[in-house]
Amino acid sequence: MSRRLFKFHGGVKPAYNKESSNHEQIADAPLPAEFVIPLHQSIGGIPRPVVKAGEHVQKGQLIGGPDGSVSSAVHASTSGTVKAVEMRRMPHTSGLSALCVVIEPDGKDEWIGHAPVPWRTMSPGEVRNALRDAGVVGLGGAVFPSHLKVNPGKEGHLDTLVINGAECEPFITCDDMQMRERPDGIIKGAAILRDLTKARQVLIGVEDNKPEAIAAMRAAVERIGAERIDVVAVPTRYPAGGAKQLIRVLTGIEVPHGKRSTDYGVQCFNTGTAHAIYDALELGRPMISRIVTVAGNVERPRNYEVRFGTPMKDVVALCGPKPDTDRLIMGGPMMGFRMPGDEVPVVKATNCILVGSKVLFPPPPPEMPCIRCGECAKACPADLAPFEMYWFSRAKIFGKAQEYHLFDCIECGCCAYVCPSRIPLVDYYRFAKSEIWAREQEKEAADGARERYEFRLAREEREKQEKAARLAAKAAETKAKLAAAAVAGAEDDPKKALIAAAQARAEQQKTAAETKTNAE
Amino acid sequence: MSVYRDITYNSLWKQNPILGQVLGLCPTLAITTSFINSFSLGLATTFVMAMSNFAVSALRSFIPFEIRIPVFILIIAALVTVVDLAMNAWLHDIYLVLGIFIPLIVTNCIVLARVEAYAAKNPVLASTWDGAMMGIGLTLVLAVLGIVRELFGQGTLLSGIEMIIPGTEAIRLLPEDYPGFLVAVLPPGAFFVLGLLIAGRNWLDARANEKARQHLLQAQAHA
Amino acid sequence: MTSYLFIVLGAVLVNNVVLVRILGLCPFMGVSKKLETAVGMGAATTFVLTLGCGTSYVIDSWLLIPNDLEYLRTLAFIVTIAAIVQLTELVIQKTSPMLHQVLGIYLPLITTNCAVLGIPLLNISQKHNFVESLLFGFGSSIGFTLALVLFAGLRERLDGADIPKNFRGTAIGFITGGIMSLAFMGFAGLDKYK
Amino acid sequence: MSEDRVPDPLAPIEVPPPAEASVVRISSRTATILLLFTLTFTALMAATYFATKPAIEASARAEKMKLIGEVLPKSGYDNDLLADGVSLPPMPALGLDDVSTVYRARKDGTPVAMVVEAAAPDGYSGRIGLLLAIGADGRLLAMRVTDHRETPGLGDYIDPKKDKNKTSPWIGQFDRKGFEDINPEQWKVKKDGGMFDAHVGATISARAVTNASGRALAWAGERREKLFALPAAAKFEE
Amino acid sequence: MLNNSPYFRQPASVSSVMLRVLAALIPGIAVYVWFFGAAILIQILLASAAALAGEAAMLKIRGKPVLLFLADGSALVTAWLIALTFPPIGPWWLVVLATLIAIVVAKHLYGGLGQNPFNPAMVAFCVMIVAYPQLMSQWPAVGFTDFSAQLGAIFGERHLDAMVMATPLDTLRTALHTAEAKATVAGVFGSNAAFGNIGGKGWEWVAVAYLLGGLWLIQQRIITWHMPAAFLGTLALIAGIASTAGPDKLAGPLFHILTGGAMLGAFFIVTDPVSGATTPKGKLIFAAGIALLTWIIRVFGAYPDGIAFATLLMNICVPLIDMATQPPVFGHKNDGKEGGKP
Amino acid sequence: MFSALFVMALGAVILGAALGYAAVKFRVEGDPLVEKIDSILPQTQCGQCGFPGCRPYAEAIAKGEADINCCPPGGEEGIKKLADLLGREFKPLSGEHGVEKPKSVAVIDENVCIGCTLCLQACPVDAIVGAAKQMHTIVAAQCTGCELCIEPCPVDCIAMLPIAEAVDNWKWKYPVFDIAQRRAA
Ligand SMILES: Cc1cc2nc3c(=O)[nH]c(=O)nc-3n(C[C@H](O)[C@H](O)[C@H](O)COP(=O)(O)O)c2cc1C
Ligand SMILES: Cc1cc2nc3c(=O)[nH]c(=O)nc-3n(C[C@H](O)[C@H](O)[C@H](O)COP(=O)(O)O)c2cc1C
Ligand SMILES: Cc1cc2nc3c(=O)[nH]c(=O)nc-3n(C[C@H](O)[C@H](O)[C@H](O)COP(=O)(O)O)c2cc1C
Ligand SMILES: Cc1cc2nc3c(=O)[nH]c(=O)nc-3n(C[C@H](O)[C@H](O)[C@H](O)CO)c2cc1C
Ligand code: SF4
Ligand code: SF4
Ligand code: SF4
Ligand code: SF4
Ligand code: FES
Repeated sequence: MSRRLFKFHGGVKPAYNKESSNHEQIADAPLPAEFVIPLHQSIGGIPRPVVKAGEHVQKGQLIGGPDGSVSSAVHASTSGTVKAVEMRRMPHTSGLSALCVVIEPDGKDEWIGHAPVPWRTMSPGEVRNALRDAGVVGLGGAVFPSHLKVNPGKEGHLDTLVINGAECEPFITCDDMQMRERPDGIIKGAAILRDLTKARQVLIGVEDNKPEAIAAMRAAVERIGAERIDVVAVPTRYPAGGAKQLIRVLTGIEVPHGKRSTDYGVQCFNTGTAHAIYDALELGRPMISRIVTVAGNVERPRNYEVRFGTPMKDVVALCGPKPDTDRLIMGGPMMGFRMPGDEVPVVKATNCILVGSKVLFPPPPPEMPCIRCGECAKACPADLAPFEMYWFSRAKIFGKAQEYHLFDCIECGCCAYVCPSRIPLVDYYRFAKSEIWAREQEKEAADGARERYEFRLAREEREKQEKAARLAAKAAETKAKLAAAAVAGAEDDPKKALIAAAQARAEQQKTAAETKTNAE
Repeated sequence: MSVYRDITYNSLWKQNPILGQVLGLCPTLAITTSFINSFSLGLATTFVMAMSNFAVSALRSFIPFEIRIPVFILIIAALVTVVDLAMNAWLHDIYLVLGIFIPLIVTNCIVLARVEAYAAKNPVLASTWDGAMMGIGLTLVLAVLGIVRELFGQGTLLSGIEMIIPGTEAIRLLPEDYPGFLVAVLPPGAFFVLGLLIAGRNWLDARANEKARQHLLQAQAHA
Repeated sequence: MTSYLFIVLGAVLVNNVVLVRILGLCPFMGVSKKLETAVGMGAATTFVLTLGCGTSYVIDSWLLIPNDLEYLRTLAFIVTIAAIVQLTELVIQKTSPMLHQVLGIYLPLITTNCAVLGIPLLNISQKHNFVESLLFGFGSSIGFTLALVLFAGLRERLDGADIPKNFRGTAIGFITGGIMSLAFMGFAGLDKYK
Repeated sequence: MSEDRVPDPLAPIEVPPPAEASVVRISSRTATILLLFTLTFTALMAATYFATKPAIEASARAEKMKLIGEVLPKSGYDNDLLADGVSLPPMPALGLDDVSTVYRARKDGTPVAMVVEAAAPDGYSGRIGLLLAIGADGRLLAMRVTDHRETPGLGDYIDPKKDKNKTSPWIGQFDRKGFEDINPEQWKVKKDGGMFDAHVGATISARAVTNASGRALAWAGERREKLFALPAAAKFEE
Repeated sequence: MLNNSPYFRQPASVSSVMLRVLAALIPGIAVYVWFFGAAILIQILLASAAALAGEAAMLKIRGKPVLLFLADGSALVTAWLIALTFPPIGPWWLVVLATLIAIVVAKHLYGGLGQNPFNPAMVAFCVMIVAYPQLMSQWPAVGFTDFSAQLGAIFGERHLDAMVMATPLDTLRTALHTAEAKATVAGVFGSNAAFGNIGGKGWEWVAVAYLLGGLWLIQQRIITWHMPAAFLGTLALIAGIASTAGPDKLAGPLFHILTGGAMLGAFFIVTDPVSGATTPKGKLIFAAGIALLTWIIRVFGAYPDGIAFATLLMNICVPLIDMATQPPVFGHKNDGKEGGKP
Repeated sequence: MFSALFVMALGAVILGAALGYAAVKFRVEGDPLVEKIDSILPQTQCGQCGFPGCRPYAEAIAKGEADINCCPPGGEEGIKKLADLLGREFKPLSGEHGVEKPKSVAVIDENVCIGCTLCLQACPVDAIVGAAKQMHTIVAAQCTGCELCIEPCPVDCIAMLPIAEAVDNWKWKYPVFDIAQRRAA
């Protein structure tokens, strides 16, 4: 039982605040008046809408077809009528809009026909397509299309498959409750993943502050008789749930930034994702809902099974938001994103709706200059030098910031959490990263423009030369003609011949000049 | 005529060798411990600059491109040697104080820079004027540095004047018991004062720019 | 042997060319904006200065002194150094294009570094023999490189600082140079043990 | 350098390709032009040199005489001091590790004083160079510091130019002192039990100068006769 | 405008850090007053007033929120350290001028708190010892605690002969390295009133009090052990080796760490987070470098205590030290070959 | 005097020959600096710098004939990079050449366009497609926003539209806390 665990550098121990929402069972959120289902809910290509306004759809019907392999399908969350396919505000800090399918439920909630997928007999490619079409994406937060991760790696088999049940962010208990109440689905999903990735072992990492979940999961493993699946309690320290950190804790392997974890023989899925994969393959159900924790400034914090597209305010209303509520946060207090309003829909990335207030999350005291105290470096789980990245990001010297491995930063927020100068460090990193990306794009565009410009110059040059050649040929022709005429005419009128000769000379000079100017 | 005005403005302010181009720093920092030192080296450099610009400009059509740098250096070095010998002969005390920095006028980048950037392309009179004005621009900064450092360091002005005009004496500007701020006359002081001078110039420039912008805005508002 | 060590250490630390002797300041201020270029400039200067000290010693004691031509020193030295710079460039270009890429752009700048003339002249005034001249030249150029590289490191960091507008760039560079020079004064007195 | 002009005698003779030929031509052209410039400007320098030579020599003499004049007034002697020197080998007793010259002043042919260089190796910041005028009677007539690196504003009062007390500078207390007045045991700073003052907080410099002057005086006193007797330009040997 | 994640933070602030540094200095100051009188308190007041005034003026000129930054307390730390490293009976303008140089030149010209590459207090110390070597080396004799005389020295006519005394470091160097060099370490110790049991009389106890304050800072996690340990360890090691090799001429390790500014430096000066190295390895190199240079300057150099110069010299090296000692980032340990497989 | 002339003459001959030789033998071809400068310029090809395109401007900078602050599309950012590359001091964008504008693309009002192909000929980067007498469109992804097509259009159907912010190209803003908050604390 006592497995050797490893440590990751840094990390913090914020107040967990999980007790409030993990007492009551997961409840189903009721149907809202309308669903606003964004098409772009995962990393990668934006799904194309395949329904039109006025069309009737059934629950689980495809409404957004995946665009290429790095993309994932989107389905109707209930049966009803498509009211519109239009731009709606996204659950995104920017508050910008994107294309959404708006569905008015008919209240019948009728499933479209679905059947288990015979994944055992299918080729890996077909399984991947099935997962993509079922819209299965990572529920741990990154919403990366899962079908791309179901991959045994270069060697044809994985060493360790990690199932991430750490749930290290304060307030969030959706994985905890799912593990307590629905462990069988998770274990079965893990077993499917084990077989698909040909993993030698499956380790389910759960932070040791969730003893009930651990017990339930272990019991489920026993009950199902799953082989090579082990539930491991890991020490509670934020961000133990970061994929890299959890892999490190469980296996000792550190997957560097920019490398695929399968190259190191490991892969990591969230517990919810494992469950969704079970649903998709064994039950044939596409992903249309997830468990969402509603916590923070509400009277009755609780977990709900929420269909995607449900406006957040409807979910929050179930829990009795307190009057001084001033914002909704999607995700936890360490990494969550502030929502532009409360009408934005729950999406696949919504593991938690954290209801905030000035009292609960007071505005940060004024930012002071960094005193290079090094606290942030001590706390950084990616072993970075946050203050150096900050120093150069703030001064917009992005090259230097990148030299300090800006892109290895997982934006966990530990550095900002400990900083005595209360610098919003992560904001600086986000700013720097998006500037660098924009710049790379600009650079690419500039390179393309240069190429096309040079191509155009070359083409113009060629055309000029061709024209010059044509003109020269024409001139030669005229000259010959005139000469012939002159010779012919000279016999009867020498004066005429002279004029003709002069004309020919002038013509010749003109064309020559033209040729020259054109060539220049 | 405006060519000469431009040269003058450029040399003394806009492209001032030290404040604008940040060249010719070594003598600027090393010998400006007193006004007299600064001023003498400034004049020596001015002489070399004017003469070398004159010589190069006059001879520019005979100098092949590929050996222009050696020829320039040759001309400058010859002129510097002339100055060196002359000061040794007739201003021996100052010669001893300025020491190695007289021969080093040769490598003072500003001399070569002016020769190459201006004298090699322009007529004799303008080139000579440019050399002289650049030299004076340099001398002015040297002099200011010398005055400030001498004043803070020793509380005097014109110390060492007896080397040039025997029998005269330095003027004491600060009271006798002023505890000289020694750092001012040591190398760090040179750096500090020059840094402050450059910042001061930046400030003046920024103010002028701001004024010009205000004018422009007002003009635009009127239009 | 130890006296040789003292010459080198003295030239590097106690009488650092840039910070104490105040020579070679234009490249010190001009080529110190990036660490990379500072290292390149330092390497190029080290090569030329060491070689220049050796050659100018030979020229001085074999050509000039025997013929009573000390007054030609300035000219002879600077011309020699210019030649060394040119030839170095030539040789490097031919033998190692790699090195040429690194040092190439700095070589022409060296002729107007007054340290390359100043150090040979100091060699003469301090009556160094041939080996001492070489070591003094080497030590001085290491001192130059050290100062330049450290300064460049500081400036790269200062690029990110919230420096008052009028002080940005050259002005704060001089203030920093001044504090560096002040710090090097701490070595004062160490050379009395020579 | 121009390899093509110095052919390797063992190499087979080749007809150079045309490009090489132009190299030779251009090389010789540039060489000629550079030569002309060099000759012109060297001539300029040489001319200046010869024109200024007498003045430079005169000012070097004047400088030396000025220094000597500070310790030995011109009125005290009538010979050509600089011509009446004896060269000394490196003399550790005087703190000198290089050759030096002792000049002798005479009035009407009789020796009146000699001017001796000395050095104190143990100043606060190293060597302090001294110039002493020692009378024919063995007294120290006057002393000056010729070069030093004592802390400005603290130890540099040993140089009367830097001494804040202009009316009676510190170094003046040595004027006309001899071992008759102060016995060698007491030729020290007061802090060490001697007779000479030193500025509080900067005894080291004073101590170094005092001790060095004592040693120099003792050395010169013992060899007085011999030093005056040697012919001009002779070499002194112990 | 509302902030982005993280939405809650550990309760820590710059001012609490700085205030605790000041608190840690108090035991040292108390012992200082016990042995050398209350003059030091006057100097601390002078320095603090100058620092606050200078800081406020510069903040105003630079258009920064004045009260917010004044409250951070860093200027007070600088001021106190200047006062504690300067002779307590120096004229009033000495410490005021020094503090202004520290705050205006060394701190605000570089952009203020957190941006200065050099330790402001040490810049001030170096400028002043170079500018006024005499004033900077007039240290009071032990037991001379007459407050009115001290006040006189600070504000009025300076009749110092009775109260000043060369400090142990100076006495030792003067006796051993500049004169005829007959004296020995033991001889000097025995004969001179400035010496106590190990270091300077009185000073050794001040040093012990600084040590206690410093240990408290480590316990408070404001400084890490790296720098004090590396500094004191290296200083003791070099002094130990040297004094074993030449016991007559070179003082031992205990003397070196208990004299001059060593203990104050180890815990309060070398540890300045802003101007010092930041990586764990870099901290060790930085502090050890200061120790080495301090010893060299103390024993062979022209200035009495080398800590200030050594600190500045190592400050110069900080960017390069930091660059060279960046710890490997996640996944790039073990040369990155195995992706950090243990 | 003669020894002086002789010694220096010797040096001159050797040096002159060597330099002449080197000058011919080792002439530097091509200028890598131009490439580096060109790669920093935004390739808008708008000519606002006073040169016919980015490359000519790059060449002028390399030769020292043009200042580094003449390219409005490159903006402060570009000037900073040039200053870094060339080791010069940063200076703000020179007003004579225009001001930094938000990046835009040209859009043709397809109802008005008469298909005259004049804009097509003006576009330096071939971002306009269409044939004679047919409606033209602009490939937004390829348009550099140089505005060169606006002038030639006889019916004024081309307009510049700033590139709209969308969720994918949205950038995190520079973190600034408002003064009120600072003052409050
Ligand atoms: C700082 C940080 C903390 C995270 N915490 C968790 C967590 O507690 N639980 C979790 O499942 N995923 C967490 N993630 C996401 C994981 O890194 C990873 O994306 C996920 O486990 C992969 O599984 P998925 O693709 O199935 O979502 C965290 C990520 C970061 C960067
Ligand atoms: C920076 C500094 C420079 C000093 N320079 C000198 C000096 O040049 N000459 C000198 O005699 N003492 C100098 N001292 C003082 C000596 O250290 C020592 O205190 C003094 O010589 C002892 O003299 P006292 O016995 O009269 O107090 C200096 C001290 C310091 C701090
Ligand atoms: C950082 C630093 C801290 C210092 N702290 C003390 C101290 O606590 N006690 C003390 O006597 N001197 C202290 N000094 C001053 C030196 O120790 C003092 O100058 C030295 O003991 C020599 O004295 P002198 O100037 O009389 O030669 C400190 C110096 C520095 C640079
Ligand atoms: C542990 C610690 C040590 C400090 N040491 C110094 C110091 O030696 N000198 C100083 O001027 N400020 C010191 N400060 C204060 C502050 O960091 C310093 O003024 C900054 O350099 C100002 O930017 C210290 C602060 C702390 C927390
Ligand atoms: S914790 Fe904050 S103040 Fe400390 S080093 Fe990091 S960013 Fe700077
Ligand atoms: S947000 Fe980035 S820099 Fe900060 S602690 Fe997390 S990984 Fe490190
Ligand atoms: S202004 Fe800039 S973008 Fe426009 S052509 Fe010139 S360099 Fe290119
Ligand atoms: S379409 Fe118009 S604005 Fe766009 S690149 Fe072409 S010419 Fe320039
Ligand atoms: S003047 Fe010395 S390097 Fe320019």
